[in-house]
Amino acid sequence: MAWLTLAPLARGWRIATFGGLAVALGMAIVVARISNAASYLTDAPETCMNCHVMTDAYASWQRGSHGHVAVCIDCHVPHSNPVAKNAFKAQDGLRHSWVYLTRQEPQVFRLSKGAVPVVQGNCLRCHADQIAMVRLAASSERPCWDCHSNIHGEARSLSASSQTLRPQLPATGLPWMKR
Amino acid sequence: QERNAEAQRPSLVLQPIAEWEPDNAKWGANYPREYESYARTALDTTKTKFGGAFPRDYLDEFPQLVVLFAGYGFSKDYLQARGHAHAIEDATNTKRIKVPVNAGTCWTCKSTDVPRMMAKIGVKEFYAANWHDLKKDITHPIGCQDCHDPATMRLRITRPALREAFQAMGRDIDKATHQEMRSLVCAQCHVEYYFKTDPAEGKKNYLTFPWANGTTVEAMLEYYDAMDFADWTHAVSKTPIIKAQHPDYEVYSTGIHAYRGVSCADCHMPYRTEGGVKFTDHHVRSPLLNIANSCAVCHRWSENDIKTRVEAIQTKVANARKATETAVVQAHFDVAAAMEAGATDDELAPARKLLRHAQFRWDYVAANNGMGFHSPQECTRILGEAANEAQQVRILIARLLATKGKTAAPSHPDWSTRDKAWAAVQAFVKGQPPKMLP
Amino acid sequence: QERNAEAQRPSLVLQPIAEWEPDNAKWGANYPREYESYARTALDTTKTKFGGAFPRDYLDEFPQLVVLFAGYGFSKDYLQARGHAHAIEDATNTKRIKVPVNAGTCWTCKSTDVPRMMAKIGVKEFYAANWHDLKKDITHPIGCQDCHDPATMRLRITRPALREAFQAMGRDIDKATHQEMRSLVCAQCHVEYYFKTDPAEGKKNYLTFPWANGTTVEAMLEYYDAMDFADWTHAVSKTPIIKAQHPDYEVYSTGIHAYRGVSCADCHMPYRTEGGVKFTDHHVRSPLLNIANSCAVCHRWSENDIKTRVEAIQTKVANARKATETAVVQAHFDVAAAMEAGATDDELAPARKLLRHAQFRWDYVAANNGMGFHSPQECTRILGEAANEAQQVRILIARLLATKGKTAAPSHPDWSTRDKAWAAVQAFVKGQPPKMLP
Ligand code: HEC
Ligand code: HEC
Ligand code: HEC
Ligand code: HEC
Ligand code: HEC
Ligand code: HEC
Ligand code: HEC
Ligand code: HEC
Ligand code: HEC
Ligand code: HEC
Ligand code: HEC
Ligand code: HEC
Ligand code: HEC
Ligand code: HEC
Ligand SMILES: [Ca+2]
Ligand SMILES: [Ca+2]
Repeated sequence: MAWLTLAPLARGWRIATFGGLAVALGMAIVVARISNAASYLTDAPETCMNCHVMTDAYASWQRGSHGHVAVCIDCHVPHSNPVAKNAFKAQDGLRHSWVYLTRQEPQVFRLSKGAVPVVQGNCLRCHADQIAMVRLAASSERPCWDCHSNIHGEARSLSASSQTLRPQLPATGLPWMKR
Repeated sequence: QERNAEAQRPSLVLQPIAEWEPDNAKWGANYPREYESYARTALDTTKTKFGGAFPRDYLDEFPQLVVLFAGYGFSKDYLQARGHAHAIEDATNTKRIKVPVNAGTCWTCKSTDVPRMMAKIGVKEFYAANWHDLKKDITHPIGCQDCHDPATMRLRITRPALREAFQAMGRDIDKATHQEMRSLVCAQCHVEYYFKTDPAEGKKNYLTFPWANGTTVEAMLEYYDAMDFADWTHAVSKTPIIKAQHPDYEVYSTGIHAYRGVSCADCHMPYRTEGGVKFTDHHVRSPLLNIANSCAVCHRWSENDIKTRVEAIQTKVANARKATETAVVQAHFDVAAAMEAGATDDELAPARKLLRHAQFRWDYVAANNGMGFHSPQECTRILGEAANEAQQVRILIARLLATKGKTAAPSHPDWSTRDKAWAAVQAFVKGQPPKMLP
Repeated sequence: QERNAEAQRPSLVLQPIAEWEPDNAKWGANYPREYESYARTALDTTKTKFGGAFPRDYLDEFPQLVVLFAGYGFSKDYLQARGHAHAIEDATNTKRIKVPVNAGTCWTCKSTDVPRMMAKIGVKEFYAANWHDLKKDITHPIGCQDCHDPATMRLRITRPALREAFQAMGRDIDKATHQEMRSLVCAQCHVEYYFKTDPAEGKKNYLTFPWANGTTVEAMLEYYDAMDFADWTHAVSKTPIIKAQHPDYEVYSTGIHAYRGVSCADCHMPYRTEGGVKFTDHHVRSPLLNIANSCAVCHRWSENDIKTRVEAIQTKVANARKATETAVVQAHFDVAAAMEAGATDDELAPARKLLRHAQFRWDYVAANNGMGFHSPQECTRILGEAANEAQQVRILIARLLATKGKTAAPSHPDWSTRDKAWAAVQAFVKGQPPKMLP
């Protein structure tokens, strides 16, 4: 049990360590509160909307071809088994929270390297029957969305000028110019 | 969570902005993000392979321009454009401005004071005024007032020339969609123009876009030919030349991005996100300096792949441009050689007509920004036609020289550096052309 | 994953297919969807603005080709290609095949019997054989065997010329990715080629792709010039000419689709779904006849918008092509005029060299399929350069004529229809050229 009380360490180190842990725990609670942590245990797309930076992805998904047939985690989390699923969720979720809370989010979002095979695997999971004949499953060099680029609509990301999402105001002219 | 609130922009207007307010800083009090990014257009040390915001000296880099513009201001002083914040400064300093009298029209595209002054003294009067007299009233460089309605912040057209050009094409600019406006505000300035002087209509130096027949190079040539317009007579070949100025909107309109509804602002003023707020980046500049926000939003390739492709497109245009410039320069000298051999204006008329067209075609591409990227195939096509025409000039001249008993190829003066080209051209300007025939 | 797909495939095989099996129907027993769609390549009544599968007679439509190919088979008979199922029939019927002896090499790209025969008699021997002798063994038009390994159905290269061309470029075709193979199977045939005869290497009519320096038009010209290669001597201008044949793969390689990794099969053999099963449409044809499956999966524009844009691109290329053809035809006649005036081969050498280049550049674009769509800017660029060179030929000739005391422009024979062009050209072939100078 010595390792639990950190007895072998000097007293100062022990205080610092437990203090640090306490702070970390406190922060975790705060983070969990701010970020609606409980919702991450569910599969609802609204979960992802806890972060406004996911809004474009949400909107484009809704308008894309799968808005009515698949939710975010159907594609973005592995479904091979529950362990892999939740491990991936935790790992990815933690990284995103970190990026988000430290305001380091990039201007343009892209699938991370690790995410590509996960998503591709999910396309296959649902569509294996339809593509049994063609040599697509084997093609790791080419993701499905090379062609089926409308999964999220055409222009995406945080900085997309998604005109569809903006009110279309009429243009105006100057009175003295109209004569 | 709290940042969700940030994203839902409330009406942030602190102080209402007066109509015609020229001072960008006053607008900036209400819209700090837009203002701060706008202020960065003062940066002038960025370089890309063919562009960027620094005062590249075109005449040093391309001595052939000195010959091509022989007898015109552009052979004296021609720099690459910088950011909007420099507009007044650069227009004031260029040697192209004539002293003591220069058209007031030149101010039109340089300052937020222009709409105010036009409203005050009248449009015709503004154009007809002397540049130097207007100077004291023109103090704020291109800014908010040029593109925005201060009351609603909507985009609006503040320059009459664009509105009139639409009318001439039978189109109503007030019917433009929001997405079109995101290009049309630029089309107030980034377009080919000329100054119309017609006492019958009471017009002096009246800013006009030659679009009545359309905005393609062919439509403009037809327009200018019909009115026999020339900006100047070429010092070497005595050909009546039309200067093309930055037909950015016109060239863009023929490209794939315009076809797909992508606007100037989509690339040159992409959205940017800071904290939870998404706003329009008003640091108008080369998109190659900001590929992530600009191109990569639509093109999910690596930034490096995007840059490589753009440069490959531009390099092809740059090479075609060089080949065309050589042909057009040689055509000017060839025509001069025929004059040396005693050819008459009548005999030279067909050659000069072709040469006028070749030069305008070339300039339509050369004066347009982005080294052809806005419409790669169109720019390459036009340069090909210009070279073809220039070489036809030279065939005509070779035959003409033959009838004058001159069988050797004319020997052209050296134009390999700016200084040499300048010296060569000045000899023509002074009426003492060098001997080119044996 | 690889094994998953593999695992399913063999279960579909009803009857094993023999190595070198040339009969498409035999393969079809196992793969009925692919076979049935393949069989539709026999359809030859589809038309698009510039292409489609019907025997358009190029010489009727473009009489200038009769002059451009003067003294060569292509001025006798040149039709637009049809579907793969017609390959043997069309090659047999063309008047370009010489009787009684013609290179066996001509069969290389027409039949599934070719790999079998090459395996049987040897590659060199196949090329060196007489076409007419091979005929009885060549009976099955282009099909499964040309692109597939019968055991695994994987794509494979069955034509040695492509493999050797990769070697000459220092590349290993066996390292090609799956996606690259989806274009490389086409590159076995849809490429520029020549017949190499070199007794030292024991080669006669050996099919070779001129790629050692690269696949651009410049790299090929360098290659051919270094070996002083010519397919024939032009009947009018006596210029040594290189014929370009369908450099589809080479032109495509310079375009945006190749840059983004889109393959020939993606557009010409798009996936199709029937009864919930996805398969590759083997009705290889113009994608404009099947925009929905071909372009529209990647480009979510309306089919009409897609078609309009393609035609706009093609129209620009077609116009540039026409202008270039006029210049090259005139250059041929001008050179002939100089010969009439007594110019020597030495005097004409520089002009002929330029003309040879102009014609190859033009043909590289003209012989490539798709009217420039595969790489719009590149095709337009090359045509521009070709026209520029052709006009330079004419400048040289005008000066040369002048030294011979001929000051008027030569008057060219009429080539406005196929028959007139043919008559004009035949006069040169027979050594009785018309008088072009006063
Ligand atoms: C805590 C805020 C937050 C929440 C909640 C959130 N995201 Fe994200 N997401 C981010 C940030 C920040 C990034 C950018 C990370 C980066 O670029 O490294 C991101 C990036 C992504 C990416 C692209 C990068 C990658 O890892 O492949 C995907 C896919 C994604 N999120 C999906 C989701 C899904 C699905 C959900 C809901 C289950 C979700 N996100 C919920 C903040 C969040
Ligand atoms: C049918 C599968 C599918 C569903 C459902 C789905 N996505 Fe995606 N997602 C993808 C694919 C495929 C990509 C990669 C797109 C690309 O690279 O072009 C992607 C990319 C992303 C990215 C990276 C940014 C981008 O545009 O490439 C984010 C963020 C993201 N998805 C979030 C979400 C969220 C949030 C949801 C639910 C609201 C969701 N996705 C639903 C398949 C899906
Ligand atoms: C949760 C299961 C699921 C996942 C994961 C999934 N799909 Fe689907 N997909 C569906 C269903 C259900 C349909 C509707 C099928 C129908 O209507 O027959 C569909 C339809 C489609 C269609 C036809 C509609 C269209 O958009 O043209 C395509 C293509 C497609 N999916 C591609 C993909 C790709 C690519 C991925 C991975 C990025 C993917 N799917 C992931 C379930 C899924
Ligand atoms: C090279 C382009 C390309 C790639 C890569 C590709 N597809 Fe497709 N896909 C197509 C085309 C073309 C169709 C046919 C559409 C039609 O028939 O209307 C299609 C059809 C489909 C359909 C049936 C849609 C329907 O309307 O029934 C599904 C499902 C599908 N693809 C899923 C996938 C999956 C999963 C992958 C990746 C493993 C993938 N595709 C990769 C081009 C592609
Ligand atoms: C699809 C993106 C795109 C669109 C749309 C677009 N441009 Fe550009 N523009 C570029 C690129 C890329 C360059 C080349 C920049 C370079 O070479 O550094 C450029 C260059 C320029 C330049 C020169 C900048 C420099 O630094 O050299 C100007 C001025 C310009 N564009 C104005 C416009 C105007 C006005 C419009 C609309 C009528 C427009 N552009 C539309 C992408 C675009
Ligand atoms: C009122 C006239 C006017 C308007 C409106 C205008 N411009 Fe400009 N623009 C100019 C002038 C003048 C310059 C050159 C300034 C200088 O060099 O001093 C310039 C320079 C530029 C440059 C080069 C700057 C650099 O950093 O390389 C770009 C890019 C540009 N403009 C794009 C645009 C776009 C995009 C729009 C519309 C959103 C636009 N402009 C609207 C007049 C205008
Ligand atoms: C229709 C609008 C318009 C008018 C009128 C106009 N300009 Fe400009 N000017 C521009 C734009 C747009 C640019 C930046 C793009 C470029 O340089 O290609 C520019 C750039 C410049 C520059 C900086 C780059 C250079 O060329 O050295 C100078 C100086 C300049 N203008 C002077 C003048 C003068 C002098 C006149 C009058 C003869 C004039 N302008 C009339 C729109 C205009
Ligand atoms: C060259 C033209 C131009 C100039 C100059 C200009 N703007 Fe803008 N501005 C735009 C365009 C284009 C948009 C995008 C409008 C849209 O799509 O609704 C925009 C949008 C805005 C918006 C709306 C919010 C946003 O960020 O999208 C504000 C606020 C704004 N500008 C303020 C300013 C201020 C303040 C200035 C002066 C410092 C200024 N603008 C100068 C063209 C311009
Ligand atoms: C708002 C969307 C959008 C933006 C922003 C955008 N593009 Fe495009 N781009 C398109 C579309 C749409 C096409 C047409 C092809 C297609 O449908 O995919 C295209 C086509 C292209 C092509 C192929 C055309 C050719 O001539 O080869 C290139 C290259 C390209 N874009 C580069 C750029 C660059 C560089 C930028 C940034 C300076 C940029 N694009 C910004 C939407 C965009
Ligand atoms: C991006 C799509 C695309 C790709 C990739 C592509 N092509 Fe094409 N191809 C076209 C289009 C569009 C046409 C014009 C058809 C027309 O005019 O009817 C065409 C025309 C052709 C034609 C003439 C067909 C006819 O009916 O006139 C041939 C042969 C051809 N292509 C072969 C190839 C080969 C070989 C490759 C690869 C090396 C290739 N293509 C790659 C789209 C493509
Ligand atoms: C073994 C040689 C060979 C191979 C391999 C080959 N082709 Fe062809 N192709 C030909 C020949 C020969 C013709 C002309 C047949 C005729 O006109 O009789 C042709 C004609 C065509 C046409 C015109 C047909 C039409 O309907 O307009 C297209 C398109 C085409 N090929 C595309 C391709 C594509 C794409 C590939 C690869 C997937 C390919 N070809 C592979 C030799 C080949
Ligand atoms: C390297 C492969 C290759 C070789 C070798 C080849 N062809 Fe072809 N041939 C093709 C392709 C590909 C097409 C279809 C594309 C086209 O016509 O542009 C074609 C089309 C044809 C056509 C139909 C269209 C037309 O041109 O009238 C004929 C006839 C023909 N070839 C005859 C021949 C003859 C005769 C030879 C020998 C001198 C030959 N081919 C050698 C690849 C080849
Ligand atoms: C001109 C070249 C060519 C010819 C001829 C050809 N194929 Fe294919 N075939 C392809 C290509 C390319 C693919 C796609 C392969 C891939 O992506 O793995 C393919 C795929 C296939 C597949 C895999 C399943 C599918 O539909 O994608 C089968 C089975 C097949 N072909 C059968 C045949 C049969 C049977 C014939 C003769 C009737 C034939 N092929 C002729 C080029 C060809
Ligand atoms: C597998 C995907 C795919 C297919 C299939 C495809 N394209 Fe493209 N296309 C692209 C990409 C990627 C670009 C480059 C621009 C971009 O990234 O959006 C492009 C660019 C273009 C452009 C703009 C380039 C230019 O030269 O103006 C046109 C036009 C175009 N495609 C037409 C077509 C047509 C027509 C077809 C069908 C015959 C087709 N495409 C098939 C992916 C594809
Ligand atoms: Ca002008
Ligand atoms: Ca050849």
